Amino acid sequence: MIGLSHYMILSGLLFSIGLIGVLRRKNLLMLFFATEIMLNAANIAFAAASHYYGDLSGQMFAFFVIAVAASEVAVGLGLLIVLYKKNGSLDLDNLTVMKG
Amino acid sequence: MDNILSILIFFPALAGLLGFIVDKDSARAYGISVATIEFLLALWLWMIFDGSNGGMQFIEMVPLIADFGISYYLGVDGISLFIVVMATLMVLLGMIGLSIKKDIKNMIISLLFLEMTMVGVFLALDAIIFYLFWELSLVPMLYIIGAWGGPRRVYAAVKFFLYTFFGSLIMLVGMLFLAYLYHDITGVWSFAITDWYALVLPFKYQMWLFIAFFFGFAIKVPMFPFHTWLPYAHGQAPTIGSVILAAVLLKMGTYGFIRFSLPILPDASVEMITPIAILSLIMIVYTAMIAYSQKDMKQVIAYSSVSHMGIIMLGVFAMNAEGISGSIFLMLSHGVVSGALFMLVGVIYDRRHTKMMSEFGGLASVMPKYATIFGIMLMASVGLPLTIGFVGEFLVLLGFYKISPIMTLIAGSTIILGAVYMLSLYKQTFFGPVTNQENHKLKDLDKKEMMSLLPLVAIVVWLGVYPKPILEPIDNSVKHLVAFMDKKAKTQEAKDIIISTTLIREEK
Amino acid sequence: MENLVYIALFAPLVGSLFAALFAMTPKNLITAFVTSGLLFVSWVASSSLLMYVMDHGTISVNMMEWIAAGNLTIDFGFQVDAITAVMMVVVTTVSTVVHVYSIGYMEHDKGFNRFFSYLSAFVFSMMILVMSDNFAGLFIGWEGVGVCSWLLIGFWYHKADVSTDVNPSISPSWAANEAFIVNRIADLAMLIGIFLIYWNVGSLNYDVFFAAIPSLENSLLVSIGIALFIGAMGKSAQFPLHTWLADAMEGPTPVSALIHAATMVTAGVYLVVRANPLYAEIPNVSLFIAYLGTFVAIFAASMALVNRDLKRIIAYSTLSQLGYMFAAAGLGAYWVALFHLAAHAFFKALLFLGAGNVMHAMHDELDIFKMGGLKKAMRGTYLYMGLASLALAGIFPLAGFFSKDTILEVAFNEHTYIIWFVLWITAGLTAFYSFRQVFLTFDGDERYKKETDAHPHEVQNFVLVAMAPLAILAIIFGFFMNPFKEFATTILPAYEMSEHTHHIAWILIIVTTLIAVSGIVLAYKKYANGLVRDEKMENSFIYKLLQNQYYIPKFYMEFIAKPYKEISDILWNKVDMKVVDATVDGIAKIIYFTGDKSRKMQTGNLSDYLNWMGVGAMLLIVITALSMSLS
Amino acid sequence: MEQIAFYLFSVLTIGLFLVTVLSNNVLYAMTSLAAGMVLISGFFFLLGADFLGVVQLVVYVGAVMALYSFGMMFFDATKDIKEKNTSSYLVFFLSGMIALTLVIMFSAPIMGENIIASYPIMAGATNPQAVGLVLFTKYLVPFEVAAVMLLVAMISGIILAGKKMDDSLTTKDENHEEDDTFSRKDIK
Repeated sequence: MIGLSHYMILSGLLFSIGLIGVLRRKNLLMLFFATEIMLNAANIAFAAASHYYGDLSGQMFAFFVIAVAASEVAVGLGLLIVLYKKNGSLDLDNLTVMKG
Repeated sequence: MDNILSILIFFPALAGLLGFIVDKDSARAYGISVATIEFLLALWLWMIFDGSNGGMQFIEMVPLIADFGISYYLGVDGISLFIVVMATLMVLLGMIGLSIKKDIKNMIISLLFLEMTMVGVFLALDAIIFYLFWELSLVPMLYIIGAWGGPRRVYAAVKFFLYTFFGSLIMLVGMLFLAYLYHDITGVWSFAITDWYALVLPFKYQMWLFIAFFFGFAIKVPMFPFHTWLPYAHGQAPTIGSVILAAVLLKMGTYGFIRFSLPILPDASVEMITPIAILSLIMIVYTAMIAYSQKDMKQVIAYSSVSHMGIIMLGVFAMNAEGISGSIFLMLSHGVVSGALFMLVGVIYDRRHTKMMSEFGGLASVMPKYATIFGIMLMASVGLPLTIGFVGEFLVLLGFYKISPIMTLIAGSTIILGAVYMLSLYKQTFFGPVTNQENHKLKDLDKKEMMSLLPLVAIVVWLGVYPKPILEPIDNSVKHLVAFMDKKAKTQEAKDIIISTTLIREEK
Repeated sequence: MENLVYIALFAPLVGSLFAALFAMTPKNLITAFVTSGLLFVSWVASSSLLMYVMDHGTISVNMMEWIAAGNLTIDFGFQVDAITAVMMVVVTTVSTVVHVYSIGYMEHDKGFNRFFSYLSAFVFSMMILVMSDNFAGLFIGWEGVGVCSWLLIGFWYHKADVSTDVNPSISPSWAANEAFIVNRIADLAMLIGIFLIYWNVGSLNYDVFFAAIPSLENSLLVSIGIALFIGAMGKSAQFPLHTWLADAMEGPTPVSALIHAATMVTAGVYLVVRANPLYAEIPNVSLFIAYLGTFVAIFAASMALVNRDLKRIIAYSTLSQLGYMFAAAGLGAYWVALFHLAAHAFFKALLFLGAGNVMHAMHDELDIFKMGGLKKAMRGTYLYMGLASLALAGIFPLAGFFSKDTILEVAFNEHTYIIWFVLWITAGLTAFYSFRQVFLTFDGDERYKKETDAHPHEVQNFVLVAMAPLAILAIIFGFFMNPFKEFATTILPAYEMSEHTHHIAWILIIVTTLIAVSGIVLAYKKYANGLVRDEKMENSFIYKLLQNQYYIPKFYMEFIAKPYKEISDILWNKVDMKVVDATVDGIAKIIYFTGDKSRKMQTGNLSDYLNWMGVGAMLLIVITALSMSLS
Repeated sequence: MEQIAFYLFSVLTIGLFLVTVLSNNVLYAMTSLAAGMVLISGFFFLLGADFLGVVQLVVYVGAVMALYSFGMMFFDATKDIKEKNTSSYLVFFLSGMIALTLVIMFSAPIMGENIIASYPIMAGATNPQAVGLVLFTKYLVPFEVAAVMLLVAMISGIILAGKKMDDSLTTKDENHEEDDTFSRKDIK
C-alpha cells in the first residue's frame, strides 16, 4: 500500500533534483526549469497530504503554488529577455554587478 | 493640569518641528525662548509637586498595545523630578551660551529633540517608553558630536553610538525577559515598571536580569572598564554637547540603577554590592589619576566626570537613604558643576581654539571674572562645604561607610585626588606669569557667557548652603524606595543588609 | 544674645562680600575700612559674648537645617561656650589687627580689594569652625579656612615657578596647592571620624556625642580619636604633614601672621581641646599626641636653628609651639593648651607682622644673612620683634613665660620626664633661634648695604599703632592666667598639679628660665656683633640636614609626587589607551575584519549565492531534523 | 494497481527530471520537463485531486511550456549550453544530504498522527465540486489576489519582454559592426 511517506519521499527526491539543478546550472533558463521542478515537488507533497488527511487545504495550496509559478514564469521570462538583450548571454557567471 | 508631564516631554519636540520653518537668524532666539518656556514648565511642575509624598505623582496612562501591556505611562517622583528640572535648565543655559555659528538652526532643533528624549527617559514609567526615549537620545547626540565636533568627531560619534547602543540592546533583552517572567507569573503582559515592582523573582533570575540591566546602565554611566567612549565623546563634542552629555545623559545610567535594578532586583543588588563597589573604586581612583596626567583641559574634566560618577554609583549601592539620596543629589550637583566646567572650557576654546593647558598660564591676570567663576566651580567640583558638591559627596561617603569602612576610605581619596588634578589644572592654566603672548589680548567673559554661567554659580552656592528644598523630596522618595526594597527582598541576607545599613548602632 | 552670635559670625562675611564687589577694580580704601570696621564689630560682639558667657554660661543658637537625609540631620547650629568664646576673641583680635596692618602692608598691591575680601572670608570660616556645635559645621569651617588659605598663599599667583634651589617653595601657587592637598589628606581622616561618630551615635552634635561616649566601646573611641587627630595634624601641620606650613610663607606676611601663626594652624589644637571628653577616655592616644607634639616641637626648632629665611624661621617656631600645645593637650592639660594657644597667637602674630615690616623695608628680601643693623632705621619694629621674641623664648613676665612654663610643669607632673626634658631643651633652642634672627636682622654690621640695594625705612605710624594691641597683650596676657583658668575650666577639666610639683615648681621655673636665657646669651655672643660665617659648620652633615628640612620635602617630591605623576601617565598612556580602550577598539576591529574577509563571499555571482543558500538550507533542515528527533 | 502506477510514475519522473537538470541541450531539457509535468499530473489523479491534475496539465504543460518555447526563440536554443561547473562535488553533496535528511524526516513515523482536517472533503461531491466550494468560500480572497497577481504578472511580462522590441537584436548587432568598421576606418 502506498502511504503518505512514499509521496513525501518522492517529493523530497524531486525537490533535491531541482536543487541540484539550481545549484549546478549556470544558465538562467535551466535555473528556471529546476525551479519548476522544485515547485512541482512541493505540489506533490501538498496533494498527498491533502489526500491522506482528507483536507482540501493542501490542494488549495498546490493550486496557489501553480498560480505563483505561472506568474513567475511570465515575469521571469520577461526579465530573461531583457537580460539577454543586454548581455547576449544568460550565463550567471557574467552577472557579477553585485560583487561586494 | 493633568497632562503636564506629556507637555513637558513633547513641547520641545513640537517646538523643534516648528523650528524648521523659523528663519535662520532668529533660530537661536527661538530656541532660547522654547527652552525658557520648558524650564518654566519644569519649575512649575516642581511647584505643584507634593514634596512630602514619596510615591509617583501626575501619573498619566494610556494603553498603547493592550495585548502586550505596553502603555504610554508617565509619572514623576522626587528622584526624577529634579533631574528633569536640571536637564531643562542645562539645555537652556547651554543654548544661551551657544557660540556655534555653523548650521545654528539644525543645532537648535537637535537640542530640542534631545531635550524631549532626556525628559522622556526620566518621566517614563513604562519600560518600552523608557527604552524608546533612551535610544532616541542617542540620535541627536550622535548628530551633535558628528556634525559640530573636533577633528576626530566621526570616530568619537560612532564610538559613542555603537558602544552605548550595544549596552542598551542587552538591557532590552533584560526588559523583554522580565516582561516574559511577569507574564509567566501573573498571566498578563505588562511593561509598566510599577507593575514589575510588585514582582518577586527567584534569585537566579534576578542575577541574570541584573547583569543584563547592568550592561545597559554601566556603559552609560560609564563604569570602568566601559568608560573609554566618554573621553573621546567629550574631547570631540562641541561645548553644548559636552555640557548635555555630562550633565544629563550620564545620569540616565545611574538613574536606571535606581529606577530598575534596586527596586525590581533587590536581592541581586545586595549580592552585587561588592563587585560594583570595587568597579566604582577603580573608577574613582584610576580615572582621577588619569585625569591628572591629561594635557587637554576638557579631557581632565571628562575623566573627572567618570571619577565622580564612581562616587554616585557607590552611593546608589549604599542601600540606605543617606547614600541613595546623596547620590541623587550628587547627580544634580555633578550635572551643574561639570556642565559649568565644560562651558568654561568652551569659553576659552572659543577664544583660542585650543584646550591644551600648556598653551595657557596666568589667565587669572587677564581674565579675572573667568578665573573667579572657574575657581568657584573648581571648588564645587572638589566638594568644598557650602558648595553644591559637598552635600552629595558627603552623604554618599557617609552612607557607604556603613557597608564598608575600608572601601569608603579608598573612595574618600577622591577628595584628595580630585583636589590634585583640579588644582593642577587651575595652576597650569590660571596661575603663573602670562607666558604665551596670544593670551595677553584675551577678552574676559562677555554678557552672553555671564548670563549662562552666573545662574549656575548662584545654584552652586544656594544648594550648597540650603539644599533642603531639593533634598527633602528626594529623601522622601528614597525612604519610600528603601522601605520598599526591604519589604520585597526575598533572602534574609539581603533583608539584613538593607536594614542594617539604615540603622544607627544602638547604645549599649 | 543670639543677635550677638550672628553679628560676630556674619560681620566678617558681609565685609568679605562687600570687598568682593570691588575685587576687580583698582585699589579702593573703602574695602579696607569696611572690612576692618566690620571685624571690629565682630570683635566687640565676641568680647561681649565672652563677658556674657563668663556670667551666664553657654549660649546655643540654631539657625536652620542644613542637610537632612535618612536619619541624618545636620543643622547650622552654633554654640558659644568658654572654649569658643576664647577662640573667638583671639581670632577677632588678631584679625582686626592684621586687617588694619594690611592697609599699610598691601598699600601698593594691585589686588588690594581682593586681599581684604579673602582675609575676611577667612575670618568668617574660622568663626564657623570655632562656633559650630557639631562636627559637620566644624568641617565647613575646616575646609573653608583651607580654601581661604589656598587663596591667600597663592595671592601672588602671577609669580612663576622656580627651582627649589632658588626658592624652596617653588612658587606661591605651588605652595598654595601643596597646602590644600596636604590638608585634604588630613580632612579625609577627619571625615572618616565624622562617619564613625554618625553611625555609632546617630548625631554629629558635640553634646550628643560627648554624652554617648561612656556607652561606646574603647576600640571605637580609639578609632574616632585617631581619625580626628589625623585631621588635626593636617591643619596644625604636625609631622609628617608639616611641610606645607613652611612653604605657605609664600603668601603675603599678614596672611602668615593671621592664618599660619595665630588662627588656622591652631584649629587642630582647638579640635583636640574641644573633643576633650573623647581624648580623656583614650589615654593611649592622648599620650601619643603628647609625644608627637614633643617630637614636633624639637624637630621644628632644630630646623629653625639654621634657616636663613626670616619668615621660615618664624614658621618653624610656630610649628614648634604647636607641638607644645599638643603636648599639653595630650597630657590632659587642655586649658593650658588653650592658654598657650591664645598667648602664642598674640606674640606670634606680632612677630610675623614685625617680619612683614622688615620685608617691606628690605623690598621683599628675606635672607637674614643679608640684613643686619636695621635697628637704626626701624626702631619701632625692633622693639616689637624683640618683645615678641622674648615672649616666645618664655622670659618673665611676658605671656610666653606663663604658658610655656605651665606646659613644662604639666609634663613634669605627669612623670613623663622625656617630654619634659625634650620640651626643656626646645625652650633653649627656641630662645636661641629667636634671638639669632633678631640679632642678625637688627644688630651688627649693615650687610644689606652691600648685598642689596634696599633703603630700609620704618613703616607708617598707623601700622605701628595697629600692632600695639598685640604687643600689649603679649606683655600682659600672662597675668590673666588664673582668671583664664577659672573661666576655661567651667567647660574643660580642671588640671591640678600634684603637691609635689607645687613644691618644686619654682625650681622648674628657674631651670627653664635659665636655659632660655642661656639661649639668648649664646645668640647674642654669636650674632649680635655681626655675622661670622663658619664654613666648616655650614658644610657639616647636620647643618645640611637641618637646612634641607631633613630632606623630607625632597623625599615627598621624589617618592610621592613624582611617582604619582609617573603612575598616572603610565595608567593613561599604557593602561587606559593601550589596554582598556584598545580592547574595545580590538573588538570593533575584529568585527570589521571578519566583515572585510567575508565580503569576498559576495562574488556577485548568483550561482555562488545559491550554493551558499543551499548550505544554509541544509543546515536549517539538519537542525530541524535533529531537534525533531530529539524532542 | 495503484502501487504499480506510483512506482512507474516515480521512476519516470525522477528520470525525466534528471535529464532536465543534467542535460546540456535546452531542447532536451525542456522536453523532458514537459513530460515530467504530465507525469506529475498523473500523481494528482492518483491522489484523487482531479481538478488539480487538470490544472497542472493546462497550466504547466500548456501555458508554461508554451511560454518557455516562445521564450527560447529569443535565445539560441540549438547550441549546447557551455557552463563551467566548478564545484559539482559540493552541489551533489549538498543535494544528496538534503535528499537524505528529507527522506529520513518524511519516512520517520512521528508526524501527522493528530492532524484534524479543517476543510474535510465532502462526501458525495466530486473533487472539482469540492474544490470549487472551498475555493469560492474560504479561499475567496486569496483566489482573487492570485487572479490580480496573474494579471500583474502578465502585464509585467509583456512590458519587460516588449522593451526595445522595435530595434531587433540582429540588426543592432550589424549596426554595431558597421559602427566599428567605420570607426576603424577613421582611425586608419
